[in-house]
Amino acid sequence: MTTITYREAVRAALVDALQRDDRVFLVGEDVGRYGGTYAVSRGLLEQFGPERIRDAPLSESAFVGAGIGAAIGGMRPIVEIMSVNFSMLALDQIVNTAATLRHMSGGQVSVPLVIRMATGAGAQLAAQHSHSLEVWYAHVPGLRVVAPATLADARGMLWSALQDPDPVIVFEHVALYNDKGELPEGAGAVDLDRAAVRRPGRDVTLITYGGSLPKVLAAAQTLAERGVEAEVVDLRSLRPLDDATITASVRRTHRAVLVDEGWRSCSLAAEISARLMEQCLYDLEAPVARVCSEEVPIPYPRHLEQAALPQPERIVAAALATMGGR
Amino acid sequence: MAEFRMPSLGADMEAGTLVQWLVKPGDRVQRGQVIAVVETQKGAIDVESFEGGVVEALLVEPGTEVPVGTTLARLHDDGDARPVATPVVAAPAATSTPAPASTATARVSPRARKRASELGVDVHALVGTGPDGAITTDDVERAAGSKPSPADGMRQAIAAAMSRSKREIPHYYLWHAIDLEPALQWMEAGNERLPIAARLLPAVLLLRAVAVAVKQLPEFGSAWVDGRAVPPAGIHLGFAVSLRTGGLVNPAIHDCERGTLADLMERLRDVTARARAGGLRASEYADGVLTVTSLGELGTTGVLGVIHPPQTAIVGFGAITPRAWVVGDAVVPRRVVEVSLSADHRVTDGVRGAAFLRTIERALQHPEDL
Amino acid sequence: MTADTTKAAILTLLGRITPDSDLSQLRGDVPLRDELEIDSMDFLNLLIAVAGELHVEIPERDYGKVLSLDALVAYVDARRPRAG
Amino acid sequence: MTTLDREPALQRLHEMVRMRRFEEKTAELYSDGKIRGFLHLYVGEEAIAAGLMPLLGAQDNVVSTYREHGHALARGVTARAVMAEMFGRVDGCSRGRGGSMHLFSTAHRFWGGNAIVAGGLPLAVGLALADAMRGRSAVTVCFFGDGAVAEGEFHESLNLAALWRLPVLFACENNQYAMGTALERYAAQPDPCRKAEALGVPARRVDGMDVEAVSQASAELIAAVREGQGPRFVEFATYRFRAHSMFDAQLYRSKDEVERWRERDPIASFEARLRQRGWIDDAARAAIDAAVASEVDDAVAFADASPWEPVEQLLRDVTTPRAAP
Repeated sequence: MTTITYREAVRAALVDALQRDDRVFLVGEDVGRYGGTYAVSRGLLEQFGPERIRDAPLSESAFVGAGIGAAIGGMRPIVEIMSVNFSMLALDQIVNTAATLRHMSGGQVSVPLVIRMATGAGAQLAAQHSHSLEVWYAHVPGLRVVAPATLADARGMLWSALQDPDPVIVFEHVALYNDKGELPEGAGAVDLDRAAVRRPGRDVTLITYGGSLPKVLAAAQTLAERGVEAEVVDLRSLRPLDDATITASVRRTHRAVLVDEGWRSCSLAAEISARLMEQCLYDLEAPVARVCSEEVPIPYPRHLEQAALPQPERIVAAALATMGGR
Repeated sequence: MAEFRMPSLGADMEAGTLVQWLVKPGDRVQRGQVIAVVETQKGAIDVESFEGGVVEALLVEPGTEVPVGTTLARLHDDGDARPVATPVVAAPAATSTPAPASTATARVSPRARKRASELGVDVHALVGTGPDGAITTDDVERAAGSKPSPADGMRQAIAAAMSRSKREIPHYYLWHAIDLEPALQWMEAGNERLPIAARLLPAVLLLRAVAVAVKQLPEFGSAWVDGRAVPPAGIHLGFAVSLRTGGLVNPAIHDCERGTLADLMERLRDVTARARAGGLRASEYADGVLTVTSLGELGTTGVLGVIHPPQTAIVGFGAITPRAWVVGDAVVPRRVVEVSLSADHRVTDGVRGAAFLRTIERALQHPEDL
Repeated sequence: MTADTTKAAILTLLGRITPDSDLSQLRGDVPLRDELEIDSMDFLNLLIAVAGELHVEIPERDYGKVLSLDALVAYVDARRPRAG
Repeated sequence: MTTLDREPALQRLHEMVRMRRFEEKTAELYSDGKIRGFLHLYVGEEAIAAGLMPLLGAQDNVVSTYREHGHALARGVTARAVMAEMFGRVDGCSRGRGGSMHLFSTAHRFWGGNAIVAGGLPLAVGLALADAMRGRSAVTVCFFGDGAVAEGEFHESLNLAALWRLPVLFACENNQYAMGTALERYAAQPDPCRKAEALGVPARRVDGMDVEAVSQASAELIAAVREGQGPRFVEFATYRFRAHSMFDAQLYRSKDEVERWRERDPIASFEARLRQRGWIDDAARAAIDAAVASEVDDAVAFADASPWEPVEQLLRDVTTPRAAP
């Protein structure tokens, strides 16, 4: 076992991919000389050279589009968009080209491209730098979207994403980069399809993803002390959603609380709630509860930002509410 | 013969208004020549003929609006215009959403509503314990429990408790035959003097005897919680009541060592009647410290019980039957009962168990003191 | 008051004790306890009801003479106070 | 200006007549309702595709726009495949799913039209990047209209190509209008070449109505790009004789302006030049028309007979099927 941070796990994944496949190269703003905004790619320029670690001009549409072009040209590019907040400038290339090319061309061409983006709030960066827009991409057929929340996933998802012949978007929550933990020596590629039960329980299912997982596990601990056994499900894949694991859990506990840092309206939580209604209606003892960000541009001051974001206390309250009088 | 039709001039254009004819019948028309002007939302558009020929007839007057495809004029010679069928694109089948089941006014969880229909329970008669007073499956199953038909929920509950008991509790077993003749004769003599409604049953004597034994050896009333024995708060004995519809409940009768035998008899009758009518409160199930089970006249000679967690002992009474019994140096007929003890070896040992049964026996030898 | 009315009365009382059993099939010559799976508490409650409504109090020593339905009916019918 | 030899010249004429008739047929079919959606015709601009496309090799890449029929035909996609695509039939070059604005043919490295103005420029940069990183001597030609010059992606793409010295030929078909807005009404700086130079990409203007001028300039530019001298920008001054698309009342331009440009019709002017050289007479010209007419009619018959894609296959190709895990 090695003690490692989430950031170092992502870097290890990058080094591993660059060493194993010479078609792989990294392009993005400040990924080279600067070492990456979140220091993920520090040292890679020295190790792999400017051909494969490419600093890009501030032209999200162009370098994401170039990534798409290089992918259909036979490369395996990893495009780093500094954060989801800037991805809106490249949305047209991602949605109208990357996601669409295969179907629209009658199946002639695939786009084996990986796009990594930081996401989420919590660092007082205010509204324009604190978005959580995973659901925008999870809405689009032709894209695969994953959210590594654990060290093992941070280390293991990149290689699997690179093997995928279709575009994969990897969301790395900013609050996770400093997480530290143990990773087995041989830790390698992990599957991208399955959700994971991070904590078994019988009374209520708490479903979440990415940066919210630590808060949900904390809430589950508090609930346990009050005699409520909560099961925690980490989605891992936001598109496609692993309905099987989600519904199996809710069929056991008959109660569900969905925790999503996105805004409530048209959120991922809304989609999962609809699927639970469609597939588990007759197993439900209480309405599916949602704990999402308040519908407000994320404010700068810390106390307001924390008030806007999902917190363990709100998760515990929502879970208890589904238990009713018990 | 060629037809000049109102052209489709845009993805969302359904009709157009003929504004002006640029030709008249008899005129020769070249392919690609503009022969009419059509008004659309976007303004007037020159429309060319894709066929050459001589204008035979103008069928639509300027100023009239016609749907796309309407024949506006006919041309002749210069080859036939091939009528081309426009493809009909199948309209996507409207997905019908199932009509929502009529929802009664009662706030009932979907799972509870389904369970209620399976068990034939009328949800309106129930008080909900779910969120905002909604009726839950537990509520339905508890109510169903009182129904004559055996409730699945109860069976599962019994199964869970019994298997956990066998899994976790190291049972040891002792049994002992007790001569009840003196006690029964004392009781029957008493009953003679009492109105029938106040008559005692042997069960009352047995129950009080067990209470006496628990008072003297309280460890047999202890509960096993979080790895250690917790002494009993009171001598509340669980009394196994079999339900005619199958299944078993063992409500607790409080403070069995207190009050007269007549009081105890009344409490016993009340608990048995309410158990069978499904009217027992949840709390009445919860706080028995030791369970007494008796199969009555229809039972077998003896019964070895399974301890009900978190209790740590159970006493079983077989059927009271006449036996040959040695008294002094004579063998005489006596009404005898086999009493058994199953107990948790983590808390008590066989020696103490034997003392417990002997205490019950001694108590029954002096019914007047019960 | 004939034996039939006594029997009918006793059957109604029995119906209250074992509401869910089908008394029309009841064989008269077999001990009630076996036929209806009633325990000593039910049997005592039956006798209390008989005493209350048919005014015949059966002492414990006579329990043996009223084990079956026919025996019970005959015993009670013989001792019921006759009107007038 | 060097001229073409007789054989290639006649081929270019045939190619331009082929595009012209094909486009006019699609206009007719659109009025009949056989072709739906949007339709942007190449009538008037044929000289660019006819002059440039034959200079490309099989390993070169072509990225186009929604005014792409001429490009696709000149690049080698069959008239049948293009027509069937516009009929929305399964034998179309994109299985009928793309339609007029989304013709694809990986066999010809024709990476599609694009309905997003300038949407193809970053894609072209990427294709060139892959070729450069793999050391392949391929050239990527990226076609776009003058309207695209106003998009952010134009500036980002040219800068990126110049920064990384990538083998891209940015071919701007300047037909004077961005849909209904004349160049001088949307561009403070109306000369796209000056913008390209400012972004580090050498640029030149060429008469887009003269197939020989297009041919010569393209040969020089493609050679420079292929030798690794970095990207080039070429503005082909041209004009579309028909409306922007089928639903355009052309309120933005006068009829006599159209007539002035028609006098420089790329087909008529080139044909006259060949007649002076004695390379073509009425019979040869009629032969071209006949050959083209039969090719176009055959394409329509083929398209009309081609089946619709079954609805059951709606979800096919959204993602790439993988070997079972």
